[in-house]
Amino acid sequence: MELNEVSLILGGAQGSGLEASMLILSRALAYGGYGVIADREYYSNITGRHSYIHMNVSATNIPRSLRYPVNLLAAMDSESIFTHFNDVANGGVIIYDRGVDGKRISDVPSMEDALKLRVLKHLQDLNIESDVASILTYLEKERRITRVGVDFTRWLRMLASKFELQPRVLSRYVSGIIVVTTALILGLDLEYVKYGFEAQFGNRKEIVKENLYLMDLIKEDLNQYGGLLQIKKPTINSDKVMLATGNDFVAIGKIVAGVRYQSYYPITPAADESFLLEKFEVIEYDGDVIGPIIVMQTEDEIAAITSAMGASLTGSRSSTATSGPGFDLMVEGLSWAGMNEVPIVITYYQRGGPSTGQPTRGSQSDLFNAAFSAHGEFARVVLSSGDHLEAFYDTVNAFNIAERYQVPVIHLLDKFLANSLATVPVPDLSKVTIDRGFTSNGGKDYKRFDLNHKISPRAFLGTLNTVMWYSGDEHDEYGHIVEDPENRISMYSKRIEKLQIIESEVPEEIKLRLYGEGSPDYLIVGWGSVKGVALDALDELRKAGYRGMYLDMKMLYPFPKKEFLKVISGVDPSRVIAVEHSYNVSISDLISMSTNVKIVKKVAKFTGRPMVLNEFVEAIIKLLTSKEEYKVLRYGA
Amino acid sequence: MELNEVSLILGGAQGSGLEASMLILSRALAYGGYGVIADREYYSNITGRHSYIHMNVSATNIPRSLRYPVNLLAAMDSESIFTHFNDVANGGVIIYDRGVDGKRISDVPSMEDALKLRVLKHLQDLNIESDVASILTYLEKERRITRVGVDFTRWLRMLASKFELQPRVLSRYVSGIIVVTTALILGLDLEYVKYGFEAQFGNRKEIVKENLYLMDLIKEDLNQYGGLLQIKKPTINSDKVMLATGNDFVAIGKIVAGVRYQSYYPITPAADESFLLEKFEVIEYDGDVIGPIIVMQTEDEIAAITSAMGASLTGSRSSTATSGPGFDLMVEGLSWAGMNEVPIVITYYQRGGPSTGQPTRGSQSDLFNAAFSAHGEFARVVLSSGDHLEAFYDTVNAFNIAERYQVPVIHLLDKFLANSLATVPVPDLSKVTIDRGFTSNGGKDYKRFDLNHKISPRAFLGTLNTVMWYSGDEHDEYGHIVEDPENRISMYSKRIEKLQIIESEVPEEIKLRLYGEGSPDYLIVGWGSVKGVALDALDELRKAGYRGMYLDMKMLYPFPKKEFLKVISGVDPSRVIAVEHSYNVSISDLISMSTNVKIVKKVAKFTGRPMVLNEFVEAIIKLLTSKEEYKVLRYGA
Amino acid sequence: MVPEVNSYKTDLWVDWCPGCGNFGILTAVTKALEELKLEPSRTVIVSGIGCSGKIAHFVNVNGVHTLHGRAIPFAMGIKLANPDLTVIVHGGDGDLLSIGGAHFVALGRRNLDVVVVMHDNGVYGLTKGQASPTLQLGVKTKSLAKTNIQQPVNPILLALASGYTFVARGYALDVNHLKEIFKKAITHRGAAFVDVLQPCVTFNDVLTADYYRKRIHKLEDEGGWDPLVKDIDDRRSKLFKAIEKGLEWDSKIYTGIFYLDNSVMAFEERLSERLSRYPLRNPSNSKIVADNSRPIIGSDNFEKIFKDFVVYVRKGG
Amino acid sequence: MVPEVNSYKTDLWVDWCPGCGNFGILTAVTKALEELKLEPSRTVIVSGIGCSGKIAHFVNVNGVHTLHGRAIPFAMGIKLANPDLTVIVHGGDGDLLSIGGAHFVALGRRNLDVVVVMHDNGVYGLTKGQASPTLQLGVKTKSLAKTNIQQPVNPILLALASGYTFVARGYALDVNHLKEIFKKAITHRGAAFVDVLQPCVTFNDVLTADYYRKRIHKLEDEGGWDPLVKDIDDRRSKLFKAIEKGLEWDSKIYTGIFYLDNSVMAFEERLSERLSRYPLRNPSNSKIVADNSRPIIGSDNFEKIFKDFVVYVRKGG
Ligand SMILES: Cc1ncc(C[n+]2csc(CCOP(=O)(O)OP(=O)(O)O)c2C)c(N)n1
Ligand SMILES: Cc1ncc(C[n+]2csc(CCOP(=O)(O)OP(=O)(O)O)c2C)c(N)n1
Ligand code: SF4
Ligand code: SF4
Ligand SMILES: [Mg+2]
Ligand SMILES: [Mg+2]
Repeated sequence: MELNEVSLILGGAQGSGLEASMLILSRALAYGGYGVIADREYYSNITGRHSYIHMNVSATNIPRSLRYPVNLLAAMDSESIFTHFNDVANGGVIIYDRGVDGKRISDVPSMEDALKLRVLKHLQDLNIESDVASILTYLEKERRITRVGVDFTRWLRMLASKFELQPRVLSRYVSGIIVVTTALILGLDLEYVKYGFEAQFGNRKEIVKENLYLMDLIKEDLNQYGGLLQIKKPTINSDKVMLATGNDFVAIGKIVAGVRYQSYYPITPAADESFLLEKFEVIEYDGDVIGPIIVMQTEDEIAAITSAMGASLTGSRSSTATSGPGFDLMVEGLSWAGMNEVPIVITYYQRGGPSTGQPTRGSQSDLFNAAFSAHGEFARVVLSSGDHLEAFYDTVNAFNIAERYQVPVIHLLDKFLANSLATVPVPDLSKVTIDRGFTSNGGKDYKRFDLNHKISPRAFLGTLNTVMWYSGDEHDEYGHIVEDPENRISMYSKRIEKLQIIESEVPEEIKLRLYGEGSPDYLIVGWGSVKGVALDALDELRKAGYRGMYLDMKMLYPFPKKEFLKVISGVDPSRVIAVEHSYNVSISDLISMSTNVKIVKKVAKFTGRPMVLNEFVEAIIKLLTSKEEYKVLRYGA
Repeated sequence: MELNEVSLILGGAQGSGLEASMLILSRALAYGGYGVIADREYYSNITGRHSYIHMNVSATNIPRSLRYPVNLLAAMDSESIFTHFNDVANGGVIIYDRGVDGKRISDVPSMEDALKLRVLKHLQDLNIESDVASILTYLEKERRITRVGVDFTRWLRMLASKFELQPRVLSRYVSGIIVVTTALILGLDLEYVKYGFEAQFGNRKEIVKENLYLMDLIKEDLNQYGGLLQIKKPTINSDKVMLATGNDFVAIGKIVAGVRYQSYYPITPAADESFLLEKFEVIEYDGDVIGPIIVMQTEDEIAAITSAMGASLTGSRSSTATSGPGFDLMVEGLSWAGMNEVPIVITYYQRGGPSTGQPTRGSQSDLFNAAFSAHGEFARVVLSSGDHLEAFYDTVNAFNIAERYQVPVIHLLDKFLANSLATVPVPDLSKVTIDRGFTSNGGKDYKRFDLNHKISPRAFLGTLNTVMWYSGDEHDEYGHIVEDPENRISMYSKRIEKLQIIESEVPEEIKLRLYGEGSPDYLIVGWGSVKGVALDALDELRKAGYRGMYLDMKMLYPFPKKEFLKVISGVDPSRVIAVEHSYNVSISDLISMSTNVKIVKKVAKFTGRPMVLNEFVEAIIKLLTSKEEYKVLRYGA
Repeated sequence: MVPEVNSYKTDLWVDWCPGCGNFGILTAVTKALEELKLEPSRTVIVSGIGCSGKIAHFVNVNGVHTLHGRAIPFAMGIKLANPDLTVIVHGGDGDLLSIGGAHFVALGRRNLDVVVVMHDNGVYGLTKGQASPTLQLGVKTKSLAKTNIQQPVNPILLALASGYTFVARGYALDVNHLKEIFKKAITHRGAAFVDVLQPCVTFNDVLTADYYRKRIHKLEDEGGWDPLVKDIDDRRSKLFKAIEKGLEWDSKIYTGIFYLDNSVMAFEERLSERLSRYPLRNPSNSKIVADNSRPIIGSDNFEKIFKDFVVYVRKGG
Repeated sequence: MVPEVNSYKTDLWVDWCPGCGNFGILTAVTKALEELKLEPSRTVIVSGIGCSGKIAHFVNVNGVHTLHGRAIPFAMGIKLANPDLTVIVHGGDGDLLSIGGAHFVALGRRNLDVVVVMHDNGVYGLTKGQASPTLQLGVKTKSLAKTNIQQPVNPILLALASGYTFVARGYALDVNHLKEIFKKAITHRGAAFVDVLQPCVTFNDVLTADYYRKRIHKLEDEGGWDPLVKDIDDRRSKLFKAIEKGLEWDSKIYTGIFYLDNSVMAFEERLSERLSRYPLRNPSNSKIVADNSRPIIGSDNFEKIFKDFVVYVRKGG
């Protein structure tokens, strides 16, 4: 039986090359015409803790969500087996290093006690010993899982002798072995894998050669397993795709939007965005140059936001990127941006809080922080993106809104999207425009905060024959401090009332999007990266006889009341379900506050792991068919 | 006609001794048995800008709000006249320095252009010249306002020659002159004033003597004006009162609560609290010592909150005090407190935002910042206080709640309360208790985050035979980092679910208080320092035939839904009015969000000046009798 | 009010206390700008929050009055984005050395071409006189309830340790001397720091004009004083001399230029090695929009630029 | 897991990269604690966020793993509130000198009796190798996309400029020497700073063990090295010597104690002059509750204590 779709996990220790495996395999699959989504789970650790890639590969469409159980587990070490064996589907495959057969759980110091104890208990219940071989034997017998034991060491030794490699560099080739073995089992054309290696290593030709040598070895040795989980020939009709993470798409969006100053203080999962921007500081292209983009690693997040505001005042599109702890430090700066009507984009990648929390895990628990932190009242905009491609367009939207309304825009993303790799259609550049808002050439009596306009014409610092003032204190039209009560009312109202203009002017598709069938018998409401799983759930639920829709709230602040109420009007309130990676499912609070619509049914997940399709669908069905109102999802190691 | 109540303004340049005038006069009045409330309005400036005291003195009760117009204006300079002449009631009195008779508005550089232009326009409309004499003549003629022109210079010269004083110190005596003159006009027994001087200057006997000399001079010269605005003999029955500001009451509350570490970074209007605490670092009393209280001026607000958390871990009651910009910087620390269940009190004095805003003016625009800033989800408590006495009790409550539930507590006050001076009953200490919560003596296998309890027993750093760990990362029961998803669910839920315990356990009187008559035909909802004006408005409105109640929301987060809904249930929703010193009247949003009750009628003020009775009453009547939903108040210079 | 464009002073009322040292700083800075003939529209004063911070409003060039402690990073963003601008930071001693300490050090490390002027009055003026980081240990000014128990930090030494390549001290009441220092600081290419001793007449009754009058000596008046680093080998010895003079306090307080090193590349120069056409082409003047409000990266060049992310699916299959 | 109370190491798995210099620091610190026989319950390790910050979990004394850059102020609160505790801060070079720069300077100014150990690896380890404030200008480690264009700050000089009274440098791979430095730092009364050169094997391929092996010299091995300030007059000369040695880098890198001054009062001592019974009576042990959960200030003494705020209304009237 050929499979339309394959779910798989690649597991191993942090630092052992899993990310490379993910990239090479995904490139190979993309080249072959498959759709891929890959989530990367890792500890806040550089070397040694357990890390894994959870992938979904499809021959028929671009996958939007992850699934359990998986068809294949490729384990670089015993910990991967102990951690994930239970997640392999009956009839699935486990690739592993035969050398770890004798390893027991107690031999693995890097595993956390909580997990160890849980797995030991489970094994005890099943009456199995806690070593790799026993587990695999059990799986083979009871659950028809094929174990593909391979001999890493032998291959590496052969590679070493062939290319005269030092022993200490050999571990780098494990990622390739994992890819090739997996590709074999999926019955992929190994040309795709070759492409994967070439694309990954570029002009480091030697490495490609070495990996191809390994490929031949493996092909020979594992011939019998070829196509064990044969995936269908792809039927997705597209001649090119982009393969990138959420971080990448935001960075690319910023470049297209014309960002010229990006500040950052390193923090997971935001730093990779700046790392990519650094590579594109100056784009030499057809004899011309695009840029420069100054990418500044500042001394802290306070300097990140304040320097970006400084850059913005000179007329350069400016942004910064951070996650929760860093955003907290930017809050005072945000308030200055509000007071001085500074266009600036803050890309905010949520991770698990509070405090340092789970720094490498995902969450959506910062909505209220983004929307309401900072003292005083002022206009800001909070945008969210449901997937990689949206992240690209929304990045451009964020700059346009920031400049058009002269407000700080917070683009709220999360670790799931930031770190997951996906095949995505190439953005349609003909849909992208740049709106720099109401600018001015200044002049002798220039007033930066001219009250004759709802949004004052903006001249930049450095404009000829023009001087202007900015102040965090309440100010007059020139920007000079004034405490007069009547001036206060005018300035204060002007600044806040931009929210109404924004609410009325921003196009509906930036505010929210509705998916699924008309006159639904249930409605899921969410935002950000739950979109993928929600859309896939609609499909699954349709098969089970439920007609549903998904409402993706994209502009979270100011909240698009009118449009929301229009959507919600036809739906039975008891059949509306809010979903979020948090405990509180705060989107429902935001909705109550903004529209007085109370959503009582909620799906929450706050383990730091993404919602996967099966648990999501189950939860929705439960909520639709019972009195239960709140489901907490907990799947995923 | 003797007056039950007198409103007055003392005006002058910042730095010219107005605060001393306020204190001496208030002490005199308190000693005489009168009730006093005095608001202090000043620029963000050290010397020279216009500053004034707005006071309400009552013979019959302790006044709770300010009123316009005032009966008396005591002007130290011409700017005070230009700024306030329009606020003096018909039949009122203006005390002023005859030396400024010829001053024109254009001669006053410290006045802001906006105000100058407005006053000039007004004078033009009235067809008066823009000099002091013309204005006073007009007021005398058209509005029966008596001008009491005095000769500061002559008195000061006499004082100087009598006591052989340097010319440069003479300006210090102007505050006394203002007090005595005012007292004369109110027909006060000058013994009270003598008491005022003595209480103010304590053992600086020479200064008292000099001021008493001046008093005699003035009495002689101004005999004719004695009792011009005769205030009634007081009928308030109390043999002692406290006379202090909101800052003072919080500091005193902290001392009683047992604060042992207070950190601060100077900021208006919070710093005065720490300044007072510094004076009480060690209280020597009856041979014993209370304290020490360590009052640390830290390098910034980040160090303020983090060092206070450090101190708290050792078991000492710890707090910090700040206002908006400083709170913004504390937000990351707050999140650590949430994660590590650290009892800590943050006294948060709101001022005008956003950014530096109006640093010396009042506001209530930071409710959402207090309730929702910081990334991630965790339990916190936000308390507010309606008046000076509440501020005292609530300070103690804040520490008790912080320790009982092991949460950060934000005590939300504002500049109005912080800087206003009032006569207040002496707190009833028999009502005060100390609750240190669930503590532990630790021991060999101590688990700081023991999951066997909803609130884990707390041992302090330094406890014998006990070691413990804290971490901002998600942790196990010992406090060690753990990323396990199941542990995550337990720990995360435990922390957040404390909110439910708090909501159910905290006594109703800490959550909210209801004032006024049962089955009202309208209900005002507010929090914090609007209480005074709201209560006085109930009385005024009763006279006009409206039966109303005021609901003072004291615990703002977690929001006491049940109790609120009980109160609101009997009231016609269209007759509920939310009031707040902000644009958004955010309490109504908080209510929508928490209870889905939508309050559509709102009274807002955001000039930085406090709501005064007359405009407040007018606005309520307007909202009750028309379709209007939103009233912006704007009274006060 | 409309500022007089011909003057380097705005016509706002200056609301410092009469006699405040800040008036001297204001005069010195406006004179320096005037003598250097700096174009007001190409000059920016970036200030923090404090009495000192208000200066941005009193000078008739662009003024950015920022947040307490954050003038330096604001200035950095402005300067990097538009390197044509002359950027001068004004901050208080609390602003720059207490809450802003990390930025103060970071700017030195970058040697960005910005001047930092510190209004050094030993107190937190605008919040009514608390001790600032430069107030000596054991001092009790009239505004303090208790004696100061924190040691002072020596701004000259801290600036040198941080890497500033121009380090000077001036005195607010010696306007001409201060003006000359400002001029040199502004024309210096790299991070310049000027510690300005500024009597606060309202709160600091210890560091008064009288106090300073008795102690201030000009470095120039010391025979043979030369703060200029001649070459890399000279650096160490000039640094030590600067530290030595900078640490003097009790009996002699030196003003003048302590250290001047032109041999360290300014940050903009380092950037220009990396960004070929910088600073000529820079964030504030480089193009981002093509015709019809389109980004300059369009359908035609997008795939080429981001080729590493594009996968062309294999033909047939 | 339950820590073994008999050991100064917890039995947690140490998740640093194999070969990381942090292992040496961990061993040195546990040995120092052991040799000083410090009571685990009276000892606190306060750490920041970074690879370095995890150390708080690996030592079997109280551990407070705080926020990035904020270990110093946390430690200050702990120490001031309970001065009986031995408080040791561990932080990364990014943690202490970049985001935490202002606190680093402030602690020096206070000379509070806390030890600060800086894990100096030239990179931001836990965020995958960005340049830290101690990385030299022009260096490109393998983890950087571009050459580092920020100057390094010299931690020894910065510590001296800030006022630390014990300033030393150790090397993570010379565990015994480092341990001895730690012991002296811990027993020193006042703010102590130890800059520990710590190879990061994963991200820093420039500052490697090999790099250090060739350059490190012990100050003790220099004839007649004596960092101790004998009296106030000796301070200046010792400071200069410390600076001189501290600045050496390219060919020789010194380890050992650069500066040691016992003549400056520790902050706790200054406080005790102000708070009569401190540190014996302190925030963590002073009474706040009387019987029946009443505050110790009650109806009987409230008015006396706050008499300045009470007005007794005149009799009759
Ligand atoms: C984040 C923050 N904290 C505190 C304040 C309050 N504040 C205003 S001015 C000032 C200090 C002023 O001292 P300094 O920087 O020395 O300037 P000076 O007034 O002496 O010129 C402070 C702490 C603020 N504005 N922002
Ligand atoms: C406010 C904040 N910003 C950023 C981070 C992300 N972060 C974690 S560790 C780290 C730096 C680590 O470098 P260093 O302090 O040198 O410690 P090392 O890992 O090298 O020991 C950063 C920036 C954070 N945790 N908090
Ligand atoms: S308080 Fe001091 S620094 Fe501020 S204006 Fe007055 S004299 Fe100047
Ligand atoms: S990344 Fe570097 S500092 Fe961090 S554990 Fe690994 S080797 Fe050590
Ligand atoms: Mg100052
Ligand atoms: Mg480091």
